[in-house]
Amino acid sequence: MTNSAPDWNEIPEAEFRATIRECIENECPAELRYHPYRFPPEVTMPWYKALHRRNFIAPGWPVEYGGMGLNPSRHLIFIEEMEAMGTPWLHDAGVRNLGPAIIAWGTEEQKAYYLPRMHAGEHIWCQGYSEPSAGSDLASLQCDGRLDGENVIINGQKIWTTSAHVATHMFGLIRTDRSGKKQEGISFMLIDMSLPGITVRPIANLGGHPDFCEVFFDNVVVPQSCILGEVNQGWKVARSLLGFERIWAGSPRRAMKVLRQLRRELETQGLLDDPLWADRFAKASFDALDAQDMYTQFADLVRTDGKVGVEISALKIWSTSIFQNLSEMLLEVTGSRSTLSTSGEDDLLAPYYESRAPTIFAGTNEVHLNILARSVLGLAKSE
Amino acid sequence: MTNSAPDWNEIPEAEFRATIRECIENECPAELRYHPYRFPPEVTMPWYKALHRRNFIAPGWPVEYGGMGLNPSRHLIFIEEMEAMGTPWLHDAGVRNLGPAIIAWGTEEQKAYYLPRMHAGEHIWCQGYSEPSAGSDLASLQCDGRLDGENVIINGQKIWTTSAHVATHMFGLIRTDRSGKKQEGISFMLIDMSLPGITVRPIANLGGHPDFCEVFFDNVVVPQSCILGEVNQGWKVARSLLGFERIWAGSPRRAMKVLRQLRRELETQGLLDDPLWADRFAKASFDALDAQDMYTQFADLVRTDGKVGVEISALKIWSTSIFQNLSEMLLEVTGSRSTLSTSGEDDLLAPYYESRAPTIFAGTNEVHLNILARSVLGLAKSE
Amino acid sequence: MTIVDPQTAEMLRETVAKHCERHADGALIRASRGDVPGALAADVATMAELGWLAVSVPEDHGGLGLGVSATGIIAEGLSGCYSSDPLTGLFLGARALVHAQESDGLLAQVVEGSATPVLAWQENAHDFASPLPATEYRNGTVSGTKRWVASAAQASHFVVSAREDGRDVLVLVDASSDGVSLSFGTRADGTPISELALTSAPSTVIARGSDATRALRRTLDEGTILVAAELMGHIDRMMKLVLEHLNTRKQFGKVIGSFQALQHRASNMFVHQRLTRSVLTTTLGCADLITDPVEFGQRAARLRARLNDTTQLVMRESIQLFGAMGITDENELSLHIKRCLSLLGYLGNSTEQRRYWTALSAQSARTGDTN
Amino acid sequence: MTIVDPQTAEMLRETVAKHCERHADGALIRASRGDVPGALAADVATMAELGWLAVSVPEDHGGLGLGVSATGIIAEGLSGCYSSDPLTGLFLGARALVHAQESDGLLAQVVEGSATPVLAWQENAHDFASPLPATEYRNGTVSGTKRWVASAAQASHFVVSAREDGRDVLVLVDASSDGVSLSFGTRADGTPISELALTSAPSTVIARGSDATRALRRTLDEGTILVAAELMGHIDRMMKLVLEHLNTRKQFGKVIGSFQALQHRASNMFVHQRLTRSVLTTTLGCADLITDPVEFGQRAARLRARLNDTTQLVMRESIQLFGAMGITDENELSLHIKRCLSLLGYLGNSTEQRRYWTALSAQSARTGDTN
Repeated sequence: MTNSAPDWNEIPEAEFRATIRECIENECPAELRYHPYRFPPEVTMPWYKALHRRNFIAPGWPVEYGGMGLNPSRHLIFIEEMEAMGTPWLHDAGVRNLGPAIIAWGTEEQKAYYLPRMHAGEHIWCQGYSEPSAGSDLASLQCDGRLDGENVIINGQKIWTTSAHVATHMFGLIRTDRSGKKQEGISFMLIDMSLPGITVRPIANLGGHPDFCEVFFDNVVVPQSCILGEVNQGWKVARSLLGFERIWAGSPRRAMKVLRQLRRELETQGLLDDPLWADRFAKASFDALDAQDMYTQFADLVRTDGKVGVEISALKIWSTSIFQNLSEMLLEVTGSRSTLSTSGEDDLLAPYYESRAPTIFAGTNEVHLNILARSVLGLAKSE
Repeated sequence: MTNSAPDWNEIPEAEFRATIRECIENECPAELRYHPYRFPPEVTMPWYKALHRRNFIAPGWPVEYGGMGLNPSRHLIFIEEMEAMGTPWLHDAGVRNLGPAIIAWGTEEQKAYYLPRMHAGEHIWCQGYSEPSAGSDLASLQCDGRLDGENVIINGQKIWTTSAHVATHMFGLIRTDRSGKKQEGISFMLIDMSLPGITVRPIANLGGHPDFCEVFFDNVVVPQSCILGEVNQGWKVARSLLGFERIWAGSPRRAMKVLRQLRRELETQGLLDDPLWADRFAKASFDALDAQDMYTQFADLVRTDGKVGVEISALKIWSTSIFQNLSEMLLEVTGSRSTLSTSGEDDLLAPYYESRAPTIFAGTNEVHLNILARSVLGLAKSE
Repeated sequence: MTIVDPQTAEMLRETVAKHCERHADGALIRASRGDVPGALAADVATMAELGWLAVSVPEDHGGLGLGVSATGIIAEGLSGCYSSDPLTGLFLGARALVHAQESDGLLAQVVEGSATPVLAWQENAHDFASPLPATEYRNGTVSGTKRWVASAAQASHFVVSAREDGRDVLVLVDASSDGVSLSFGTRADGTPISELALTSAPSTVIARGSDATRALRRTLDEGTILVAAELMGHIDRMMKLVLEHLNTRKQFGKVIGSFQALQHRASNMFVHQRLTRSVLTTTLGCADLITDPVEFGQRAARLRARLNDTTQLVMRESIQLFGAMGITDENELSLHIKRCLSLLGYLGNSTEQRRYWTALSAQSARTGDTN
Repeated sequence: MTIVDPQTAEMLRETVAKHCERHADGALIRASRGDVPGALAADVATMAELGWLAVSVPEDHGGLGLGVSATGIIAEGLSGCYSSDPLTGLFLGARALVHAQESDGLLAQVVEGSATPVLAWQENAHDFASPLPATEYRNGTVSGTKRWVASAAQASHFVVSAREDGRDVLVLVDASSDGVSLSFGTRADGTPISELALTSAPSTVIARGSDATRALRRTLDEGTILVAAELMGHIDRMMKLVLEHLNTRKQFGKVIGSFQALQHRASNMFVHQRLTRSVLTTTLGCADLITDPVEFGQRAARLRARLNDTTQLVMRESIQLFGAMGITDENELSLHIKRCLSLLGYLGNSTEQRRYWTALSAQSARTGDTN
């Protein structure tokens, strides 16, 4: 890691943007760009490695850990430039999601071991939360971890584990104590997927891609040093991480991507001046641009206060909903072409398929509506 | 009442329509037509009387009671012609709503006394169901009727009683027994509003008109012969009447009226060919015309089976919702003109105000959604 | 043309339901994606045997003399096989011949399944409201490219819309002729859809000028009604799956269908489903009797727009209410979703239907009547 | 121009809140409907005294040199009086002078409240996106009819948009001049709005050609932001009333706010409220610093469209969740509803804002940049 980087928050915006663009142009091959789905990690690894070399892989991390230390508005610009040039969706749950949690909760040993390896793309992480009977009601998870000397013996199952079939590691919630309330007795564990007793079954998603998996644990032995935070206190770690995840889950970047695709369509069809489509496009643009205003505000709050308030559910609900609306509008404007399965940049169905998951994952939008009603609006519990 | 009328269901449609139009042209003065709000009864009484004379006042009643005996499609045409020519909204809850209930449940004496008088406009009826603590939860009504020999002594209050300030009679639900379940012990009573102890306070609605009232009962003595159906069995009578009311409440006639106003606006502004407004207008038209298809089907079912299934809640929800949507679209298409309070046919705010009540009255749309979930979709009770 | 009587309707409904019970095969559909001809609800021989190809052929050609009212019942029912293919493709071909009053014996073969004409009319993605082919007919041959040709793999003939000296014509092309070449794309549901390249292909004119224009328009309007009928079937089936899910899936210790917020969502879906059913029933109950092209086109457009809109709503809400299960390819819901995605933009999406309806309104305003 | 600093902003907010606590008077508003000048949040003297008229006047004219960012705070707060009148009317007049760089001392009088110029720009119901006045200026007099002139009853002068030899001009007319006549209509909230008839009224040109065009455009865009800010206040207050109602009204033996279906409705309203608040905060936080007219116009248009759409949603849902109480004129909610109805179509409704935004996009595409 080089230490000679400029202060990315201080250099002029134009220069900052130019730096990112230069990096993409030189390091991200054209065949990786503007692809609607996620490539397998080996395909995108050269690009990942390049970001790693330049210390661009973890823009939100502090500089001392190889991050760029970007403030939220710069972070947004970073994402904006990446999206505008169609850089591929990476397997970066580690740097994006787990990294900040390790920085906050990890022991020095954990930091020293995990952070550089996820930074380098040597470890690919997946998140193991959901179980067949613990979806919206996550706290009722059952996947069993028996404390046994230095180790934890894991038995049970996870499901909807994104990218488990290509991950080297999983950060997961494991029930290590059944004596207390259901939020208690859960540990946040860092699990090597190559351990004996782990079986992964990919599940095809609507787009026909193996995006998420079932993961089965059969007497998997994990050392207790792989618990992040304290044993049985995993819920706390997971909740703190939810903050970051919810900012990410509420980002309008995916809606913005469809908006650009929509605009290209209208331009190609000569409909930008058609009063009907101009009105619909303006409305769609407002929906996405307004989401950006909201996103920036929440991101600013996170930076200022260091925490995300419950109001952020509103951002997640809005951004994921408009992603769906825009994907449906794209089908409408393309008429009979919308019925065809194609691939690459012209894939009109991909946004439709891709936009179905975000309203369900990271807490269904219905769960977030409950949260708002209870915690923000102060309405009485519904039972 | 004349008995020489043709069979209105059999004569050719064109002739039927012409007959109605002729009646309107000759009997309904221009100054009464295309008025957005309800006139006081004395203003519309000459027109009411004319309909009475021609036996056109109760189109849905059997011929033997002075009705036209119209089948649903003819009944729709009847309403369509009336609406198209802007005939005023009458105080006709009696003939429209109570009449069929008296025909179904009344004693010969009740039929002989009430039917001709409401037919002639001599009695003007209002419906007294809601109370301050019994809105959506109607069965919990408290207005007290103590059985006392031949009489019932009424004490308590009704609210949201449409037209109580101009009505001569109220058909109301009165609690005459408190020993059983809350749906039991209610009697359906026909109450003369001129009785001592009745006080009426009009409540101004959003449009500034005294459309509904509070009605207070202070030791009002009503003979038991004014109970329709059996004592304590009023819920059954009210439910049977709900069928008629729900067909009426689900009629798209009000949405159609706004659709026509919208069309006039677009025509005047030269926007019928504008791609944006043409698309919106087509969508609005589909919403209303589709509602007519649904309405006709339900009306047919009523005629065939003699009863309304619970599915009819769908019609009520749809027709009242699109009435609101159309009223909002009318504001949008009229730009700055929409901000002005005017009167008569050009009143742009009237549809907005008028469309707020139907989603609340005759069972809030939320109550109807509950009914559908429970009784049509078979979902489990929510507590 | 007459409207199907209740007894025949019921018989059709039962036959189709039985067929679906026996032949619905999600695994086969998944395995056949991208193949030609791909999974079918029934092959041509079976459809002929069941009498489904005879339904919309006039009696003097050996058919049943019914129309879209009866075929709509079959299309709706075949949603139980997750697709009605190749019913709609064959219907369009046969109806084009009927409306063009073609009479040299081909329709009799349609009834038997020995001739399978298919309509090739579309060239651009947004042709539905006002098709104006670039395909040219001259001196017995036709040249041009047609796209979104459904069931082309089954076609014995193509009924092709073209222009001759600036006027519409409908011509008949033998599928095995020189100058006829097919290529296949894949739809959202994995079934093929074709591009038909015609290079001086030998052809016979079956309708000219306003006769051709009228015949094509009526055929397309009927086709869009048929698609609407199939969509209704998918809506009902998606609703059924969702309600089953709501009544069985538990979270927070109770079935999720007991949560009032989800109940209202389901009820709202039902409101649209019920509305849509009314419009379909009304339309199928009168369509074949309507002779005025404006009235027919407007009814069809309004019906189809409603079906499309409700389908979109039910797809979106079904997936959401299913939760993570809803976004896998492994459940039954996904088969309906993908079929619907293949149909929504076929023969006119909602926006196109509204544009078409508006154009007809303007046309009718010019000639006097409205609505 | 500078952006209001947090301290000043807070001070303004508090002053306005205190003012509303003392002066909000629903009964007076109901009693004054149809009157001229009708109920006001504060009269001109009070507004001047509180410094509200000085806020947006440049410092070299004795003002505070702030702009729409600070005035927006006042407008939003005055929703606590159910209306901000005559703030917006006076703001528009003053800002037109500012942007026209009028400098003969009138702005100094604005600060004191001794001059109250009001903008008269609109002639037709849909002028917002591209106003093109029919009003004519020639040789020192102006003739034409202006409509939807807010706060005309308070006007000492009118800033009038007109055409001179086919070019835009802004002219100043003394309200007491010959040839100036006012008539009053009533808005949904019962307050007056005026038609201004000018018949060869003596007038002074304050800006010509592109200067006039630019000054008017900037003023209108600022005005629409101010309306947006007031709407935000009404949204928050309607939400507050609804939540109070949900937490107190009982049906079926429990507070209706405990019904999950209603909770989701309320939460959905909150999603829109929160989104809208973000857009407003972002806009007020940068508006006065934006010099590019395309960027400014697009920001203003997007903000206003969001405010209008959310207001419509919150009005509709508030009334519904209030039940029968929601459709009476007797509760506090109705005062906000009626004020919103008076504002939604003033200075551009959503459709007009989107059209304006689109036109700016096209303009910006022509000159190079997008968004």
